[in-house]
Order: sequence, then C-alpha cells, then structure tokens
Amino acid sequence: MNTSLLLTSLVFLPLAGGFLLLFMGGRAQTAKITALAIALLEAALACSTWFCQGAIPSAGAPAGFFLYEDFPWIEQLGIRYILGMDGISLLLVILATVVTVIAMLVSWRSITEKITLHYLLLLAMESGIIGVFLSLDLFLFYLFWELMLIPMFFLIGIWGHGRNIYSAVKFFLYTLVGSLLMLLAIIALYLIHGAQSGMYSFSLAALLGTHFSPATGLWLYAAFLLAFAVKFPIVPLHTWLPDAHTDAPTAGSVILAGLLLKTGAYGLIRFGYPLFPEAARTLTPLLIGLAVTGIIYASWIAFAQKDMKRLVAYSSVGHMGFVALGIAVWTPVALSGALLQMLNHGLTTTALFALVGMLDERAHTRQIEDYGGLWGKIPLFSVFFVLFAMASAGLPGLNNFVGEFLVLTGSFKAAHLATILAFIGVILPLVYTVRLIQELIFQKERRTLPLSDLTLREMSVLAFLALCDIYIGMHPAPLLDILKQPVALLTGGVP
Amino acid sequence: MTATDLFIALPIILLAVGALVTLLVGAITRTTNIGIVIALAATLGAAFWLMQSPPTLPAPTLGLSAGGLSRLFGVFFCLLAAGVLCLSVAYNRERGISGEEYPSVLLFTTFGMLALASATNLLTLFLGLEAMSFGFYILVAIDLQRGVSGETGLKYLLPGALSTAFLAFGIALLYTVSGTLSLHELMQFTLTSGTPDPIALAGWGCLLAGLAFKLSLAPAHLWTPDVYQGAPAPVVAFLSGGSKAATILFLLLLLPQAVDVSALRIPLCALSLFSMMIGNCAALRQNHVRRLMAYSSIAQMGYVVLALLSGKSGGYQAAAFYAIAYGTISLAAFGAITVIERNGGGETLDDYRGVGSRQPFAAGVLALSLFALAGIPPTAGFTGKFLIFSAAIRSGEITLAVTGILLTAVSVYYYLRVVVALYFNHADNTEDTQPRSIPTAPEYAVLIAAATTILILGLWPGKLIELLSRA
Amino acid sequence: MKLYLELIILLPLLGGISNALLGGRLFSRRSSEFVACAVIWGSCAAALTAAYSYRSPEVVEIATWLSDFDFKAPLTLYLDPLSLSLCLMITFVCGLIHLYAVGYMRDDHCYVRFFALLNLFVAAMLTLVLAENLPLLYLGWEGVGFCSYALIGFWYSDPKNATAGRKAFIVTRIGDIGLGIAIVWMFELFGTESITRLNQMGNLLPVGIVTALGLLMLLAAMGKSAQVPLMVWLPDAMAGPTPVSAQIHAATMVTAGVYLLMRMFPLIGSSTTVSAAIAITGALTAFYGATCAVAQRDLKRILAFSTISQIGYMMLGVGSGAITAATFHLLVHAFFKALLFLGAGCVITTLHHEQDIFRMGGLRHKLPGTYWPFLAGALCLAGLPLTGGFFSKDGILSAVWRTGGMLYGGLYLVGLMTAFITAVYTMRMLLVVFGGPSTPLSHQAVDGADLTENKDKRMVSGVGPLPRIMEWPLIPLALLGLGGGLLNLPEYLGGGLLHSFLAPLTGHEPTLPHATELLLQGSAAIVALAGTATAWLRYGGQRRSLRLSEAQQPARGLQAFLREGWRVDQLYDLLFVRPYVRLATLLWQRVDEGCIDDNLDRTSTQLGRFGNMLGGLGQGRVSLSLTGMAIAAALMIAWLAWMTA
Amino acid sequence: MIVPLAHVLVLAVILFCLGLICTLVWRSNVIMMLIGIEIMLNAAMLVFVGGACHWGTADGQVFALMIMAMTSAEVSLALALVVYLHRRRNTVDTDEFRELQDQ
Repeated sequence: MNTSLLLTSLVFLPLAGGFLLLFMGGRAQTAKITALAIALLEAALACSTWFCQGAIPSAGAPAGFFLYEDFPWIEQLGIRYILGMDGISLLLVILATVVTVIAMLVSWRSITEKITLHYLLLLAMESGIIGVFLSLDLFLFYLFWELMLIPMFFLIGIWGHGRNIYSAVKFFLYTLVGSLLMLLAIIALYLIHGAQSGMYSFSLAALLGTHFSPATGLWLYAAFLLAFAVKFPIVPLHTWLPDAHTDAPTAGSVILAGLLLKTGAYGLIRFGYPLFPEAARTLTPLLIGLAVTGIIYASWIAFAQKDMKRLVAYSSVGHMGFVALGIAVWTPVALSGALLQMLNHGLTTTALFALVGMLDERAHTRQIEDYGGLWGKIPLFSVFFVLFAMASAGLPGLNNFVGEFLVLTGSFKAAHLATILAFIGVILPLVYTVRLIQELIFQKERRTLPLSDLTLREMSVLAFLALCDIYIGMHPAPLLDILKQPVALLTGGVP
Repeated sequence: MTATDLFIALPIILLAVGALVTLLVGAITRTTNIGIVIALAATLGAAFWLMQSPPTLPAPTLGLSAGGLSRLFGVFFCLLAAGVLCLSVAYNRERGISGEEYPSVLLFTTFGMLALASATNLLTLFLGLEAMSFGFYILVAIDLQRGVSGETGLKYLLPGALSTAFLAFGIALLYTVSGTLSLHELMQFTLTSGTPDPIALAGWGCLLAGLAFKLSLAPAHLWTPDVYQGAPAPVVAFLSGGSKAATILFLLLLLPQAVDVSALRIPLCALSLFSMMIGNCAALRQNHVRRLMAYSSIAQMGYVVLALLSGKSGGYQAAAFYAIAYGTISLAAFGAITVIERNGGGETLDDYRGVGSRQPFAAGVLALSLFALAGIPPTAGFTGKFLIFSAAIRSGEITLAVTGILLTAVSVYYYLRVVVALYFNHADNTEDTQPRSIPTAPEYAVLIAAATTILILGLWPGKLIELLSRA
Repeated sequence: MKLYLELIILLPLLGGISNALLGGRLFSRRSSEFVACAVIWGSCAAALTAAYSYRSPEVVEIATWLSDFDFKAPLTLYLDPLSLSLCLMITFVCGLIHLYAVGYMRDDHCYVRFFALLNLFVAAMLTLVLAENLPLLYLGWEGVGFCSYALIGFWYSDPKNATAGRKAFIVTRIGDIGLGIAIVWMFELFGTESITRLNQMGNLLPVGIVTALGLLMLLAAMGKSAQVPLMVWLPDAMAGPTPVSAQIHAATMVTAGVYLLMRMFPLIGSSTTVSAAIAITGALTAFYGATCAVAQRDLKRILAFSTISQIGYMMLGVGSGAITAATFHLLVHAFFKALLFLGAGCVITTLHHEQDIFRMGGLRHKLPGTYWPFLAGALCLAGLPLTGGFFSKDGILSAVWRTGGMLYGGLYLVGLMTAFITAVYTMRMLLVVFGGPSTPLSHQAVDGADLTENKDKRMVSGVGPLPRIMEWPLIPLALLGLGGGLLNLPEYLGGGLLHSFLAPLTGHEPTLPHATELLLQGSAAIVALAGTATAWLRYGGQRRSLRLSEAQQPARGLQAFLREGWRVDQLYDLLFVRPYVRLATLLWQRVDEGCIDDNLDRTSTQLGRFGNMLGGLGQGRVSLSLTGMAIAAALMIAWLAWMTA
Repeated sequence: MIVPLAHVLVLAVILFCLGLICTLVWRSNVIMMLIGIEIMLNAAMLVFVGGACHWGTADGQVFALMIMAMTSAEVSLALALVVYLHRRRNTVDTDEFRELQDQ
C-alpha cells in the first residue's frame, strides 16, 4: 500500500468533505447522508492505518513513527508540514473518527435547523482534532489546536440551549488564554533552539534536544502546561467544562468529552513532557496534587448535581484526573494506563452523553428529579445506561477499570500518598453513579414523560460502544501492545 | 526629469492624472459610474505598473525611489483603493453619495499614499502623508446627507491638523539637528548610538505624537471611534486599512535607517501598552459595531508598535506584514459591514442579530476577518501576530509580549460578541421585515479576494515574508 | 483440566449473557429458566470432574488480560484444595438455589433480568474463587458486588430496595479501597500479582509492611463479609428476593472476604498483629451479629444478623490460623444458611410476603415440607451436638483455644458466649415461626411497620400452595448441613477429610490432645443446649403467646438498641453520609461556582466596566481628543528630555 | 546668521506652545482653534527657516513653502467645514458636536 499521503488525507478528508457540503445548502437530507458517508470513510481510513504498523517509515522519521510525512511549508520561518503517526496517535485518531461518526448519529434527528452547517462543523472539527493528533511540528500543531476551537464554539452557540452563548464564549476564552501563552512559549522555544543550533525549526524532533536554564524551562513548561491543563481540564481550571457540556447540543458534548479533552492530555504527553523533562519533573508534585484533588473534588461535586449533563461533565473532570495522574508520574505503566484511560473515557463518556441526550431529546428536560423508574418504561435504554454508568464507575471487566487500575499501579511507586487518595477517589464515582442510576432508572416514575425506547440507530450506536467497552475491559492487550513502543520511547521504559 | 524619474513616478502621475480626469469627466457628463470606472482603471494601472516594473535605483532628481518596500506597499495601496472603489459603488448609490468628487478624492488619497511609499526624503514623505490626510478629511465627511458627517469631518480634521503641526515641528527640529532631509542621513544623525541630541529627541517626540494620531495610538486615539462611526463604511475600510498602513510605512522608512533606536524604546513601549490596553478593554462592552472595530484597530496598532519597538530582530518585517495583513482584514471587515449596512441595516450589535442567516456571505466574511483580528489561525492576523511576538521575544520584550498576548485573549471576547450576534442570537421577527440584501458582483469580488488573501497570508505567508525581508 | 476450569466459569457466564440478550425475545420463560439452571449444574458437573481429576494444585492460563510492561495480570485460574472445595460448594448450592428460584419467581415477569444476574453472579463468584492473581480476583470481587447491588434492588420501584442495594455497593466498595491499595502495593513490592508467588514471598518483607498489607486486606474483607464496622449493609440487603439473600448474602459472596484472607494467609499470616486483628474483628462481629439477631422480628433480618455473626466465627478461625476450621465452617454454613434462607423464603411466600415472625405461627403443621429441613438448619445454626454446625463451630473454637494467650482466651469466651446467644435466637425464631397454634395473618398495627415493606407489589396475592420445586432443594441442603460434620471429623473420630485435603495448603495444623478436644466440645455442647433451653423457657409452649402479646408494644431500651443494630446506621448517617451530602453541595455552590467561577465572572465584569470607563474618556469632544494628543506629546518629550538630562 | 539658532528655536517653541494652548483652550470657537494650529505650523516654519539658515541649505525653506501651501489648503477645507457646521447647528462651538460618542 502506498502510504505516502495517507496522513494528509486523514487530516483533510473531513475538511474537504465539509466544503462539499457547502454546495448542498438547501438539501439537508443529502448533506446529512453525505456527511455521514464521509465520516465513515474517514473512520475506515483511520482503521486502515492499523495495518500500516509494520510499514517502513520514510527517512527521517523519529523512532516509533510508522507513518511520517515531512514537507517544507513556510521555509522562511523554518516551519514544516510534518505529520507522523505512532501507536498513541493511531489509537486517538481512530477514537476521533469513531466518536465523530457517533456524534453525527446521535444528533441525527435532534438537529432541525441549519442541518448542513451542523454537519459541516462536525467534519471541520474532526479535521482539526486529527490534525492535533498527528502534527509533529509545533506551528502546525498550534494551528490545528486553535482550529478545532472554532467549530465547537459554533456548535455550542448555535445549537446549544440554556446559557449557551455564555458557555460558548467562556469555553473559547478559557481555552484561548491558555493556548496563547503556549504560543509565546512555542515562539520562545523556537528562538532558543535556533540560537543554540543555528537552525530555526518548529519540528518536534529538532526541538527535543534543546537545553534551557532551569528557570526558562520552567516558565516555558508552565505555559504549555497551562494550555493543556485548561483543555484537560485540571482543577481549578475546569469551570468552563460543566457549562460548556451542559449547554452544548448532544453532538457537541460528545465531541467535547470524547475528543477535545483528550487533546490536552495528548499535548502534554507528546510535547509538554518530552520537551521539558527537567521542568516537568520539577512540577510533577504540583501536577500530581492537582490531579488527585481533581479526582476527589470533581467526583464529590458531581454528587450534588441536579442536571444530568452537569453530573456527567463533572464526572469527566474526575476521570480525566486519573489521566493527569498517570501522565504526571510518567512511568511506563501509568502512562500507558493514562493513554488507555483517555480512550476509555472517550468511549464511556461519549456513551453517557449520548444517553443523556437521548433522554433530553424525548422529554426535553435534563433534571434528574423529573425522571424515575425508567427501567419499567424503557428497559433497553436502562440496560445501556447502567452498563455505561458502571463502566464509568470503574467496574472491573469494563474498560475504565483497566485504565484506572494501570494508572494507579504505575503511580503507586512514584507517589504513595497520592495513589492512596486516588483510590479513595475511585469510590466517589460509584457514589454518584449509583445515585444517578437509582433516581433515573429505579424508583417510580415521577412525572409522566413522553419516553420511547431506543430506535435502531440509537441502539446500534450504543451497542457498538458497549462492545468496545467490554472488549477493552476484557482484552486490552492489543491496545496496550500498540502503546508499548511509543510509551517506552517516551518514558525510557523497557517494552 | 530623466526617463528613470518618469519610470518611477509613472504610477503616481497616473493616479494624479486619473484624479484630474475623473473630475473633468464628471464635469462633462453626468453618467453615474464613469468616474469610478476611470478611477478603477487608474488604480489598477498603477498597481500593474508597479508589479511588472523591475526594481530600479532611486530617482536622481525627484525624491522618489522604487525599492522593494515601496513597490510592495504601492501595489497594496492601489489594490486597496480599487477594492474600496468597488465596494463604494452600491453603497454610495444607496446612500446618495453621487458625483465625481468621491472617486477623484479617493484617487488623490491614493496618490498621497503612493508618494509616501516611494519617498526618499522627509519632504516627500511629509507631503505624501499630508496629501493622503487631505483626501481623508474630505472623504470622511463626504456623505453630507448624513447629519453626523460634519461632526465626523471636524473630529478628523482638527486633530489631524494638530498632528500635522506636531509632525511639521518635529521634522523641523530634526532638520535643524541634522541639516538634511534625506531619510538615511537624517536618521544617522538624529538617532545615533549613545545619547542623542536633545533637540533631535524633542523632534522625535513631536513626530511620534503626530504619528500617534494617524495610527490612533492611545492617548491620541480618541477620534477613532467617532470617525469610524460617522464616516461612510467604504471610507472607513480605506482609512483603517490604507492610512494606517501608510503611517506604518512612514515609520518603516525612517526607523530601520537609524543607528540605535533604543532612545525611543520607552515612549514606544508606553504607546504600545496603552493602545493595547485601552483599545481592547474599551471594546469589551461596545455595542456599536463600528466603534468596536475602531477600538480594535487602536489595539491592533498597539501590536504594530510592539513590532516596531523590536525592529532589529525582525520587527520591521513583522510590522510591514501586519500593516498589509491588517489592511486586508480591514477591507474584508468593513467590506462586509458595508454590505450589511446597505439598505439601512443597523449598526449596533442588536441590529446584527440573525445577519448570519440573512446575509450568510457577508456575515461569513465578517466572521472570518474577526477571527483574523483575534489572531486565530490560519489567518493573516495569526501570522502577523506570530511574527510580531516572535520579534518581541527575540528582542527581549517579554513583559510586553505577555501583556500583549493576554490582552489578545481579552480581545477575543468582543470579537466573539459580534460573531455571537451574527450567528447565535436569532432576530425577533426581523427575518421577514428586512429585505435580503444580496451583495453586488463588485462587492462579491472584493470580499472574496480579501478573504482569500487573509487565508493565503495565514497558510502560505512565505512569499510575502520573503519579499519583506528582501526589501 | 483447563477445559473443566474454563467451563466452570464460562457456563454461568454464557448462561447469563444468553439470557440477557435473548431472554424474553427468543427464549420462552421455560427455556430461560432451563438455561439458567442448566448452566449452573453444568458448571457443577465440571467442578466435580475437576475434583475427580484433581491431583495437585494447578495453574491454568487461559488468556492475557492486563499486560503492560512488567505488569502482568493474565486470566489465570488456580485450582487448589481451597478453591476446589469452594467451587464445589458454590456450584452445588447455587444450583439448588437456582432451582428454588424458578419456583420463587414464577409470578414475576422480570425473570429474565433475575436469572441473567444470578448466573452472572455465579460466574463472577467462581472467578473470584479461582483467580490466580489479585487483579483477576478483584474482577470477580467487584463483579459479585455489582450483581449483588443489582439484585438487592431487583424490585427497583420501591426506593427502599434501591437504596439498600446502593448502600451495599458503596459500603463494600469502601472496603475495596483496601484491597486495591494492597494490590498495587504488592505489585510495587514484589513485581508480581500472582497469588501463588506472592504467598511464597511473605517472609521476604519486614513485618511492618506485611502487617499493613494484612490490615488493608482485612479492610476489604470487612466490607465484603460484613464485618464490624462495615457490616451495616447486610441487614438492609435483605430487601432483595429471598433466593438472592440465600445465594449471595448467606452462602457465597459474603464469605468472599474470609476467602480472601484464607487465600492470602501464607503472606499475611506471618504477622501476629494481623492475625489478632482478624480474630478480634471476627469475635466482635460474631458477638454483635448474635446480639442483634436476638432482638429482630423480621425473619430475614434475623438470618442476616446471624450470617454476620457466623462469618465472624470464620474470621475468628482465620485469625487463629485455623484455615481448615474456617473453611469447614464456611462450607457447612453455606449449606445450612442457604437452607434457612430458602426455608424462610418458603414461609414468607406462603404468608404473602409477611416477614414479621410475631405474625406467624403454627407453620409446623401447615408447611411440614419446610418445617423439617428448616429445623435441621436451625439445629446446625444453634450448634447442637452432632450437627455439621456443631463440629465446624467447635473446630474454630478449639483453634482459638489452641492459640492460647490472654487475647485468644478472651476471644474464646466471647465465642462461647456468642454460641449461647446463637442458640437462643435460633430457637426463638424456630419456636415463634413454627410453634404455637396456627393463626391467621393478623394485621394489627404493630411496632415496626417497616417490616412489611418488602412486599412485591406486582406479585399476585393469594398464592396457592407452595410449588414443589421450592421445597425439595431444602432436603439435600438439610442433609448436608446435618451430616456436614462428616466432612471433617475431629481427630479422635478418625481425623477429618477436609483436614487432610487442605493439608498441602495449610501445612500441618497442630491438633489438640483428644481429651482437651472432647472437653471443649462438651462445653460447646452444653452452651448450645443451655441456649436452647433458655429459648424454650421463654418461647416454648404457652409462653409463646405471652411473648406475642408483648411484641405488640413498641420496643424499648436494650431491645430497641439491639433491634436497630446498635444504632450504627444512625451513627454513620450522622458521621459520614450527611456531611458528605452537605459538603458536596457546599463544594459545588460555594467553592466551584461561588468562588472559582464567580471570581472569574466578576473579573471579567470589572474589566468590562473598566473598558467602558476608558471608552467614555473622549466624551465625544474634539477638544479632549486634541488634549489627548497634546498629553501624548508632552509625556514623550518630557520622558526624552529627562532621559538625556 | 545674525540670530543664533538657539534663539530661533526658543522663539519657535514659545510660538508652538502658544498655538497649542490656544487650540486646547479656545474650544468654543473652531476658528480660534484653527488659528492656534496655524500658529503652531508657523512655529515649525520658523524652525525650518532657521535651520536652513544654520546649515546653509535650501531644503528647509522649501519645506516651509510647502507647509504654507499645505496650510492654506487645509484652512480652506476647514473653513468650508465650519461654514457647513454653522449652517446646520448655528454654532461653532466644537463641544456642541457630540452626537458621536460612547453610549
């Protein structure tokens, strides 16, 4: 297979497809189907890269990257167009394509106005996110990093509900503040490296060996960390997330939780730690502390929520705390656990948001107190709900457990106390999860709501996610194997 | 006057002649658009001439040259003028601005800009700047049917005249110190290494104060929102894009020649900081779109000053790039505003509600230019900011750079407010009452061209950067 | 062997999954029930075959599971005497209970969910028992927890049931923190999660760490096995259908904690502190459970507290290092407690879900098929001589005695006292429920109206005679309970089967001289008989009706204290639950929104106001505009002048 | 040169300041403000002429001439505007024109 432009087509296929949609302004149905077809094609393309793992990368590819594209772009500034795929990117790209398809499917009926635009934005978003996961040039990375904000902003703003404008703007500003400082840091890094080596470049591979004075390294890393921590989100920079999630349309929530949050973690793994190893080590205790605080704090707050989406949003913050912990300690097991946890969180939370969205779509309320006794009314829905809720609470045998457990195993050596606290944090999700299940699924119906059980479309989406959850929960070995090499390269572990 | 002189001066002459011809033709026939057509021909002709002509030595007798920078900016000014002319056709028709004086004055203004761009001595430079300002004094007040036009004119003219006085006095002082008006020598004498002559510094102070007005730098910025609000939209596009770029060019022709500009660092810092802060903060709650854009332009000029401040480490290229980028974005933004405001559409954010669905094209271009102003990639605005901050960091202006970038983040808020108004807020029942105004073909052309340029400068800025670093 | 082990777990799992997916749609009710029971019996058969072909402990790796760098936790099963005997017990008892459940659930239309979960539970439980490494054990551990949660709240429409399930899940999960930490810690210490290898490495570590590990596992066991102080969930868990109580909350799951400690005993047993802690916990719990059971009037709650108490005995046995005795008691207890629960289920079903023992009576004649097996179970529970319960309990007590010392001496006395109370409450239950004249159900207003809440509203009232299928599983259980002693006869009667079977695992456990053994058994027998006599004196014959009329009065003083389980629930509510809920709201509204978010919003508002002020500077006056420029010039010139000066 | 350059400069600065003050203070009459600006420009011209004398080049004088020409154009424009404004609002007080301002 000729893989020379595979990555480029991965990145730009959705965008090109989006442009195609532009010419279908009026014919919403056609646009919808076209968009779905493009997303499916993209997913197929992403999955096909699975089989490229054995491919011999082009010359100049850093170790671990089996697909690699490097072209000059803005030569005057030493900016190159570098895309590369290693195990980490591979999994995340596949996740991105899958979640996009799911986002399209779950909003199939609920979006009634500006349908074409909605799907166009979803596709554009996909391009941006995949770009983030693949770029190995910091300038290119930053470009995609910012690019993915805009579609999300519109998604929340146009199709959201409640205080959607407030939330959209808050989301945009919050993330932008972080990333603008990162831009400065990127520039500084570029200049420092250029001054040292005489070769000005934004390529990650070139920048890796840059030396800093401790203070400089610390400041630069802090800027990177800030950008990623906002996306993560790490407490106390998380307050945009509950708002954004609550007010976003279902597809928006799905993508936000499933993908956007992952970019922060990914950035930290791909750029933050490798570029500034010493600074990262200095700030590790801080990151660990914040991660554990986040796990407990967010899970605790989630218990008090009255709005289902808000609850899931806070739970997201808590779960991403595990990812943060895994990254912070930077041991092979913890890091691969964190990566797997990203994937798991992507699948599980996506499902939960989809489920909440389905309820909202039917009954037009997200207040927990309006529901009750769903098991009697919509058993199929309830089965899936319990399954994903349990996955999210970390029931062994389902996917989240694997990630969390590996993170905790890996981090125990590095941070005893934090891990013990995190273990306490493991129980808190259960507390709010069983509360949610009880109030929603169990008990008696509290209000007569027009509820109907899952349609075939919804069921196939959920069944797919459920299979993924169980598969990863029971047989994570293939995924862990893929992660092994890149993680070993990053952490210096022995695969 | 030698052939070389003529060669260099031809575009300028073309514009001047064009202006006169337009006036004459206007006097002869009353055909509506003939003036605009002639003006368009003149600008495009000049642009074409500048583009195809090879670089030459400075003109021996005239104070003119056709170096890389001047040709680049010359082309830019001409194209900008052409764009504004295209935008004006429909706008003027609907606002009742008729007559030949509009295209004629516009050409004259362009003439001033072009003269400024190719100046080699301060006299030409000054005259070019003044010629341009003259044009704008007239242009901003040309819509006499509008009640506020007179006030707009007054608010531009009086500070403008004052700034001219400052400029003239500053130049006079510099001349007194150096004894020459030639740019290069003057700069060598007035901004030497070590402690420069106090009189020269006083001259620079006056000069900068005068230019601060033209660039609408705080605290000489107060006219900006009022004039942006009162003037016809295409004129604002020209004012915002052209006059600012010309003023930046004025500084770009001077400062790089200096031996050491560190004496001016603190004043420039202050101007930059105040402008960024006041511009960005004052726009936050602004409900009038044009005023908002005015404050935004104040802030943007603050960034340019930041670039000029760190000139030697790439700041001059950054400033030049940003001037062009900002000009293009202004053209796109005010072009879109022109289209939106035609047919008596409102000017406040409330009036902009639902425009995204009523006028998707104009709203799209406006949104794009707003994102560009906010510095979101992949737009010209991002590349410009990137270059500016690179230069700032390279020259060690870390504090200012961090402040600037944080203020950029603040600025995003008000740009988003416009986007929010365009797309998120649904107008209440205005869907049916307001007519759908469809952009005319020239407007389409200009907006598409500007938007494309914004994106191209965002994605492939290499060519322009190369041109600038060679100039 | 690999096949057998796989089948043991896979059959229930497949049964559960196929029931969940196909039940109700593809399967008829009969086939659902058939599948559910068949897979368990199939599993039982596989376990028997495995037992038959068992030669020595075996490790079977089925597949990889978690495997990352040096961390390995494959799906590996471990068959040794301990796990084998538990497997046999579990599959057999669960098989009987499944059959019973067919009858019990015959009018419930949610049978698919019920059987699927019941099957899944068995699969998880067997995974727990057979797991060779700790993460896999944890998988089963949590799996049974989930099934228990879902089954306690099976009749979900009543919030009380759902709350009970939730409570069970959360409280046991609190204990699991200990297990989780122990697992990752042991990985850090030894670099392996394999139970067999860990057990060989106990002596490599300083005692302090072993103690810590042991205490962590004890915490886990406390949660799962409802030991003090995490015992609060088990009485409430009786909200579930009776077969669930029998299977999960009596015979199998609740003994998982004991199993864990036994499994890891080679590692943690080297710390005397841990042993003592286990023993104290066990004794305390045994005493607590027994005292509470005395005052209960809900049939199932009596049994629940009795379960707590009996598991306390097992813990006491583990704490005394008597793995054999503990296993023995575990097995026998599983038989007779399942029997008692099933019997109670029969009673309750017959009485239209009446659970208050003081409204029962005369059932001896009405339900002879239930009465006799129930009597057998009660005798076992009371520890009357020659029953299985007698021997197994005595084994533990003599092990405690054998350990000697102040502490264990005291614990022995506590154990003996508990044995007495056990006999009392068992006989009380028996006499009140089955004795006396047959009274029609009366519906007087009595204290403890909450006892009737477990009625399933969807059950058709007026159930006919008890289905046969509910009564006959009692018989094998009764036989096993009574004859359970044969499994592990005392030394003087020729030595125990179980003892020699478990010997490779436990090493050679010291035995007492026959005379002492006999003496101890004699005292245990006397205590049990004394308890029975006491109960007879209070509840036997005519005095029964006296007690019945006394029961009309609300409970007071000690009785109320005991009935409410020493009021631990209220205490926990005050100490943990309410602060947690309050703090959650507080954190959300005051900290998250009130502090972090609000400050940001306020900052932006201030910035906007500041901007407005800046924007208002010009006031629209030209003159100010000119002034601004003049100020700019003046400032700049002033600065430049100052700089040159 | 008879007058030393310093004297010329001092005079010019004084003139410039006077003009500036006039412009800033006399806000009730546009004409007076324009006159103030003219005075400032005259100060500039004075410096040019003085400088030209000092250096013995003609550049400064040319510049001064140009300023004169420019000034006249500017004033004519300004006066036209004043007339227009006066016709509309019947006043030449600049601060009366405050329609355009932040709300």
